[in-house]
Amino acid sequence: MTTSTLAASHFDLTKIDTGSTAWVLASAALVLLMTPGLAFFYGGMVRRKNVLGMLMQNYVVIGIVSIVWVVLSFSLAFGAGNGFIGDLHFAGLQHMSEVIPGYVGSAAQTIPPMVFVVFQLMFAIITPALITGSTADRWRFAAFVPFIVAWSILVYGPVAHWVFSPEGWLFKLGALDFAGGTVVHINAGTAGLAMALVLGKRRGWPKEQMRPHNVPFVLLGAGLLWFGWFGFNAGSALGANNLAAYAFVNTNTATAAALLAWIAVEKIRYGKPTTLGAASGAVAGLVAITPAAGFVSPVGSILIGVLAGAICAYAVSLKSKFNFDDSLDVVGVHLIGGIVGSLCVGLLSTVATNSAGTNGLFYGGGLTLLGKQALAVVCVIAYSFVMSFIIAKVIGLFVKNRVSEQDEITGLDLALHGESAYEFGASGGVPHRASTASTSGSETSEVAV
Amino acid sequence: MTTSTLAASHFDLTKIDTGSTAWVLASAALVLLMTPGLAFFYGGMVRRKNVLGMLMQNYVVIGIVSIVWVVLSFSLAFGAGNGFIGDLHFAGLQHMSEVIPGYVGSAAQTIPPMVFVVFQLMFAIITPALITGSTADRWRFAAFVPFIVAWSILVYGPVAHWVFSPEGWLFKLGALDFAGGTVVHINAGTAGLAMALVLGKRRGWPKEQMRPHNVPFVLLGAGLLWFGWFGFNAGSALGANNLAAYAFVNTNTATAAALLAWIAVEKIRYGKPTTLGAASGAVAGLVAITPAAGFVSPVGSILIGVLAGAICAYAVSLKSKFNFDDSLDVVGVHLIGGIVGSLCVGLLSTVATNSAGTNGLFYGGGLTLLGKQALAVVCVIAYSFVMSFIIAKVIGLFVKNRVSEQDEITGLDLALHGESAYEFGASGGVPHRASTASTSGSETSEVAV
Amino acid sequence: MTTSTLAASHFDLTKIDTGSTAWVLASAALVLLMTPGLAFFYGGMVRRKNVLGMLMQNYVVIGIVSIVWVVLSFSLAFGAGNGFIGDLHFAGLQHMSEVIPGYVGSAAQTIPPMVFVVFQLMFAIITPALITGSTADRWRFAAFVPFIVAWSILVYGPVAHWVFSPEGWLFKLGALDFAGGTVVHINAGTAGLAMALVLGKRRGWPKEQMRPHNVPFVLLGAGLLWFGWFGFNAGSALGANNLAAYAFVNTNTATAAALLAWIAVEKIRYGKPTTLGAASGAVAGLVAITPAAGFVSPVGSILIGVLAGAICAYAVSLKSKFNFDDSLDVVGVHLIGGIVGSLCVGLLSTVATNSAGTNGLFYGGGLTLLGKQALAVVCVIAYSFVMSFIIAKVIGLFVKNRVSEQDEITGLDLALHGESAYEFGASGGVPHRASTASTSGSETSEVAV
Amino acid sequence: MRLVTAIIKPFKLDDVRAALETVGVAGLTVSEVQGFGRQKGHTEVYRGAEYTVDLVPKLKIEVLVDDLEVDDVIASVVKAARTGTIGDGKVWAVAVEGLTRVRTGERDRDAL
Amino acid sequence: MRLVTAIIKPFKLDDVRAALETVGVAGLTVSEVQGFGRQKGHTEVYRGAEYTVDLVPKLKIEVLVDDLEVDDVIASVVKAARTGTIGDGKVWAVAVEGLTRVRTGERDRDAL
Amino acid sequence: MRLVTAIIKPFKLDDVRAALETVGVAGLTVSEVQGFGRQKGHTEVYRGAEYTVDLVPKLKIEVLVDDLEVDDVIASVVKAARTGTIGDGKVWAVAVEGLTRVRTGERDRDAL
Ligand SMILES: Nc1ncnc2c1ncn2[C@@H]1O[C@H](COP(=O)(O)OP(=O)(O)O)[C@@H](O)[C@H]1O
Ligand SMILES: Nc1ncnc2c1ncn2[C@@H]1O[C@H](COP(=O)(O)OP(=O)(O)O)[C@@H](O)[C@H]1O
Ligand SMILES: Nc1ncnc2c1ncn2[C@@H]1O[C@H](COP(=O)(O)OP(=O)(O)O)[C@@H](O)[C@H]1O
Repeated sequence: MTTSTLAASHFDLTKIDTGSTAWVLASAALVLLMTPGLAFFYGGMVRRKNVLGMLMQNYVVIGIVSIVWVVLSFSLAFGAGNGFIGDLHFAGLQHMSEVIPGYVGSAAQTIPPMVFVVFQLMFAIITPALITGSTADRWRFAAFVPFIVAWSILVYGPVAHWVFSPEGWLFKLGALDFAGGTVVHINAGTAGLAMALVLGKRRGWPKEQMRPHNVPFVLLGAGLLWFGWFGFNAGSALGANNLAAYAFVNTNTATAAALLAWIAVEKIRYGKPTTLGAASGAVAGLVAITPAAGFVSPVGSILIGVLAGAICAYAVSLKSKFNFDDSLDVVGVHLIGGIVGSLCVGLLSTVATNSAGTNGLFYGGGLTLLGKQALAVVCVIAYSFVMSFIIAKVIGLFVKNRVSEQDEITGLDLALHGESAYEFGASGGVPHRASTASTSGSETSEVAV
Repeated sequence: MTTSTLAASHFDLTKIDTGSTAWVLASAALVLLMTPGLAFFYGGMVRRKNVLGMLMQNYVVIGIVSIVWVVLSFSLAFGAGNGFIGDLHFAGLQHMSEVIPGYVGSAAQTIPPMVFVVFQLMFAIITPALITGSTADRWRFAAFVPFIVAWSILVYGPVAHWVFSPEGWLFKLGALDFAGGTVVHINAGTAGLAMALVLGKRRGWPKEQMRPHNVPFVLLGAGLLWFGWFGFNAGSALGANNLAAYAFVNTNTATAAALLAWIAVEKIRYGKPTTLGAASGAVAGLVAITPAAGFVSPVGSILIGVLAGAICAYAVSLKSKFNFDDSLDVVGVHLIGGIVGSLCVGLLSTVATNSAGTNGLFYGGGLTLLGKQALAVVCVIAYSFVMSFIIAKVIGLFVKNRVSEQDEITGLDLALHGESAYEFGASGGVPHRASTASTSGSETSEVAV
Repeated sequence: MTTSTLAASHFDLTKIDTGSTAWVLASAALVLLMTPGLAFFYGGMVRRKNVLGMLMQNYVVIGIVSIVWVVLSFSLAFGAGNGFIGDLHFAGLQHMSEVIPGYVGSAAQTIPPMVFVVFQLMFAIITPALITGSTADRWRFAAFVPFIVAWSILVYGPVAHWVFSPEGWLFKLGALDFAGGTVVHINAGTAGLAMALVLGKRRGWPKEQMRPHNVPFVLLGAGLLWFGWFGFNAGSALGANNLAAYAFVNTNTATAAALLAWIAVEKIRYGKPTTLGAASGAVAGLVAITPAAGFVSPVGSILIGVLAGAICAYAVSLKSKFNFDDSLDVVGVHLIGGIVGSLCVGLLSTVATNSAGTNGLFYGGGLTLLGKQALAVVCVIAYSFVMSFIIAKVIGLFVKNRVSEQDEITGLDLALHGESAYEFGASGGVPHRASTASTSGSETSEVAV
Repeated sequence: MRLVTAIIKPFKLDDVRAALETVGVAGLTVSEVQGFGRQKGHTEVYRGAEYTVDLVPKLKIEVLVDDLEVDDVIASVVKAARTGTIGDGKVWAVAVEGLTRVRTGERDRDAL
Repeated sequence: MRLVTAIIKPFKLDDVRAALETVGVAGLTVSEVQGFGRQKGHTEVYRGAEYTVDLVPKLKIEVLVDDLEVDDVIASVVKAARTGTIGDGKVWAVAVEGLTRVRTGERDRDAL
Repeated sequence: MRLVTAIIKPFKLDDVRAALETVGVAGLTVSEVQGFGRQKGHTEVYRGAEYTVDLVPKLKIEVLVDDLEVDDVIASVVKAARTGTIGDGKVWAVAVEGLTRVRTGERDRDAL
């Protein structure tokens, strides 16, 4: 039957599996939490004067993408269309009583289409949010907002269609991406690279080392990311089943292995394992296992984790070598980690874990799958880089992409948002006179007499 | 059949839907997390010297209401009784093997009654917790505790019965409140207004502007609230089904729209969008969609979000105009946002989303539903205001409702709880001599020699 | 049929209950979050210079145990083996298509074995993490890592086997532990005591009082723990059913009661209820209800909560009396709380809540159950104490268990991990010259000119 | 030139600033300090452990003034900072040489 | 001996330190202060409530020097701290007696 | 009157306070400062980026004393603050005029 007839076929709600629906709903909530988690992971790493700017960008991404997705980009990603982009059949979430194109036969969904919509939305949110790490402390908010809108439509939508939609050309080709190694991490990592180049280096980098202002926030974010990622990966099984269980176990195992690998590298290179390194290693592991979670064995996931943790621990030094200011290492962790994971699928994928998958090189599948994985990686990198670059340049024609030097010195919090993050001082802070303040001390007391 | 026979009928546990049970259990956990989330949303907004006072009130509310609910107020809310208040049949959670009155026929629950008890408990917890925002920095703990006990029994219980229980008069009338626009937000917002009036203004307000001491905490709280709210709204479908999916999508969409609307208003009024505004807008959207989540379409939810975000962004200025110190804008966000949402149900409700619902004005349902919604709003406001006021005044006969001026200057943390929130100083803090400290430096070292 | 044949029997995946699978998967995620929650609960209590050291230990525990569990200790805990320890049948997660030994007949699992593996993993993670509270500020990281590896294998694995595995001798004896009162809390509390003795007191303790550096973090951690604990206890029903609902309600009720009891004791003893006390009481309640959640009635859970809150509020003073530095009260809260809960099962257990349980003393069950509970408590304490002590001493032969005096003065963050947690100062901090910094001010600006 | 230094209660800052403006003082420098003296500190309790904080938060205000103005300035600060309760603080002056405005290099009076 | 005190813009710290090294100053003490003067502060807005911060973050640098070096030190600090914009700050000196190095008890010049 | 100022290692505060009490000093003012001198700072590493902190946390203690007591006070502070390791700090005195107690207006000795 043809795509169109597929698209037209009615989804029988009486056939849904409530257990699977419960799990994917819970997973969608978990993945939503990842973006605030990311905001703190990043926000703790920037200097104190820029923390609100970082939080703002991430929360606003949730706002923007949530609207764009229901209005347009869900349909571009999962509408039938052609192999490269979906159609507008589902724009504004019309026709949600129909089967989502391609999910037929053994791939038929057992959850209401609306659950799939909102679960996939959360992926569309976190992907552009990841970019904000490479551009920290200098992206003008007025340029950031249109970029996110355009990028969600022109980059995320199509790439998600290629890889995730059964109608997409990479999906049909047989490239495997369980939860978004290419669509989410390589895509965002590449866009992060492009934006780091477009915006240029932070003032003072690398001469001035910019120390994280709140490392506990980084760990808090990492903890929320780890937690949410179970929804991201195990939820991608789209059901409460054994595959979800494997994805869950693999996700946790790879993350643990990567955490240990990263701090081991630090111990060797610098003599001390760091808390920031532990958090970074965990995220690197989560990134790398994302495309593989539902295809490899637990032992395979350990291997992926060790590779990702160790390689990324070195990769974060690339920016100094090549002198581009990927401020919070989106390239080093998400692009590199995503590549490691996507290629490892070509090596470690086994039908023993997922009968719908393919065996990789180490399981007698030969080089075919590895080749497809490599092709997917290359295509997503190329498309994402070029498009991100173009979008930023076009926006640059209308508004400056980068904040003024003065605003950068002042910090984004005050310069762009008119706020300061903390009121902390040895004695609880020097009391400030309010614009309308009287001069009566009794009305401006801040500290006990 | 009569209420009594209903109340008597045995609930057949073998008929429960495990998927729905899983989803509502998960939702209950999500809603529990909202109160700590709220504690940080509020706690970050107060001055440093009052943050623990705020956290304390919120955590203690969880403690108090959790006990009151199982002992008494669940039965008042969902026991058969009459249209105005339930009976004591379920007091102490007796008879939990029976069907909860009114949930019969097409409304029959597919989850164990105990799951319903604990899910509804979480609503009973967060409602009084919301009040603490309007009363920040001045409510005496010794007066706060009895207020919460009394309010849970005398205000929350009855109002929940009217609106949520199939035995309640507003429910029977046909007023629609999917997850608590009236019961939770209007109810708490009104009580917040009453308490702000009873307690009076914070010392120095409005002359002295009191700046949030920790804006990242506000964002953390907003993130946890957003996350937990999926349980609040989508869990209110009481099942893992298509309705839950719509409630989930609508919740997220309205929240996103409100976030963007609020910062857009800020951009227009003050030239800069703020992080606090983004967090506030998100909460305003969550509030407004609460009564509507399971009745409107995704497009309708965008409209509700935009209205809530924009209206509340203006509403927070009312307190200056009318000169009442609703410290953290419980009125501006929860009362106003709750009214916006509840009335919008009368306009945008559609049976296409919820066959058990009614069409609103824009869907050919005429003014009937809108009228019922308005009636529900008015009745809840009136009852909540009068009762909250009376409860506070009666408590005032025994203990002072407000802290002493000295304690207010000192701050609640130190004055009421004998603690200070942070030990931060440029050099890690001046080391303090402990009560029992020797004078040997080696025993009081705080910083590397 | 014999254990071996059991172990050999194939698990029929087509018979799984998706709702139960969804709930246990969600629960596993919730329990994972508890360890980051614990990290903040503890991290906020230590001095500023040691917060990263604390976070690091907790996150690294997640890393280590996640690997050890899949490779070895799951099999030791749940493999058939004998009554004292499991075999290596499941090492490396082989044979996961088989039924886990002992879960047959009415105890047959309705979730995929892999779900059980990962759910139980989360318990194996948080247990050693709990130890870090008693050893705060002085445990050498190089000694901590091997200790956790060895302890997971030699202590957690066997004890979990005794109590949780249907093949374990205490399980077969009929001792009841719903979610880990003995396996998790008494076990960790005892190990904490042993380690506090091995490491000795913090420099300056008790003369120098060490004040929590960030009380809001303590509350944040407590909130995340409370949230995650629903997965811990209600998830232990291994299904989305009425038993899970009771465990959920009991968990929340006991926690609330303990929170109120603890601050009531503070009010009486010191005149002021504290925020730290509220958080501590909540955790004490969570600990005590853990073994009982699925065996007692809601009214029974109130009793357990009150006892745990009040007793632990006094128990935290024991360390001063007996002069051992259980820095963050792992003994006072987890060991004592665990004992309270485990013994209360012997009093309050009722088949009305759990038909698979036994009636306790107050329900006509006589002293039998209480005796078994007491035996389980004693055996776990004895084994855990001796083994923990031996492991630490053996490690001590190769590396020092305790940091140097100089490192302790400097603080773990800087001394062990080369980091500092916060960059806070009245004016956003004195800008520091970076190792490679030029002397051009324009490149080292930290604050607006 | 003289440098007048005052240790005051933090919430008195605005009063002192206002008073200084009335006697024509254009600028000042504030720092957060902690004081020890007659004024008692406070006690905190964490899980039963008493914790005495005997240092009290204060603000230190430094004002560069012309020699002739010293007495007026001290007097006005004393007046503005006074609450009459223990812990109000101290004020004193120190002789200053070579005062220079960084921006212009102006010296002494002109540097104010 | 003299104590040279400078109020400067925080981001100028490294320049000033570098300049002081060139004139042979071995050590200094820095503290975070907030200044009030010609330089404007800034305004923040929270939920529509305006909040004016008119104190500006500054750093206070204290340098103990030999009497003979005072002028050089002041001059080099002024030079290094200057941006030419309002708020660059002040520098001044005060006479010091009995300077002692805690570690050795050395006095005056030897204490530097 | 004299103002004795001491830069010390933070953990020495209690020793110094105790020593001052023994020589009859009733009060003092403490501020957190950061010092640069012979004592080395430390290095931190974040994702491989080295970060050198060469400022060392110190406390600054200011004590107003009667002229006659200056030497005793300096001596006792030096004694109490000494660890014998680099970075112990400095102590010095400055002449003070017009010391006034805000609460009472008492001057000089009476203001202590
Ligand atoms: N001898 C002193 N040297 C320096 N500062 C002092 C001295 N005595 C008091 N102070 C400062 O003045 C503040 C107020 O002094 P205190 O004795 O408490 O009250 P009062 O000024 O009313 O006598 C103290 O907190 C401290 O900062
Ligand atoms: N009279 C004064 N006494 C003490 N400090 C002063 C005085 N005037 C200015 N300052 C300090 O110098 C800083 C810069 O002064 P300001 O008047 O803003 O600019 P400029 O030094 O360029 O004239 C102020 O922020 C304050 O810290
Ligand atoms: N010339 C100076 N001017 C002002 N403060 C100084 C000077 N030299 C040293 N200090 C202060 O004294 C502290 C200790 O000095 P340092 O040279 O490190 O050790 P020591 O005092 O043992 O020689 C420094 O951290 C700094 O705060």
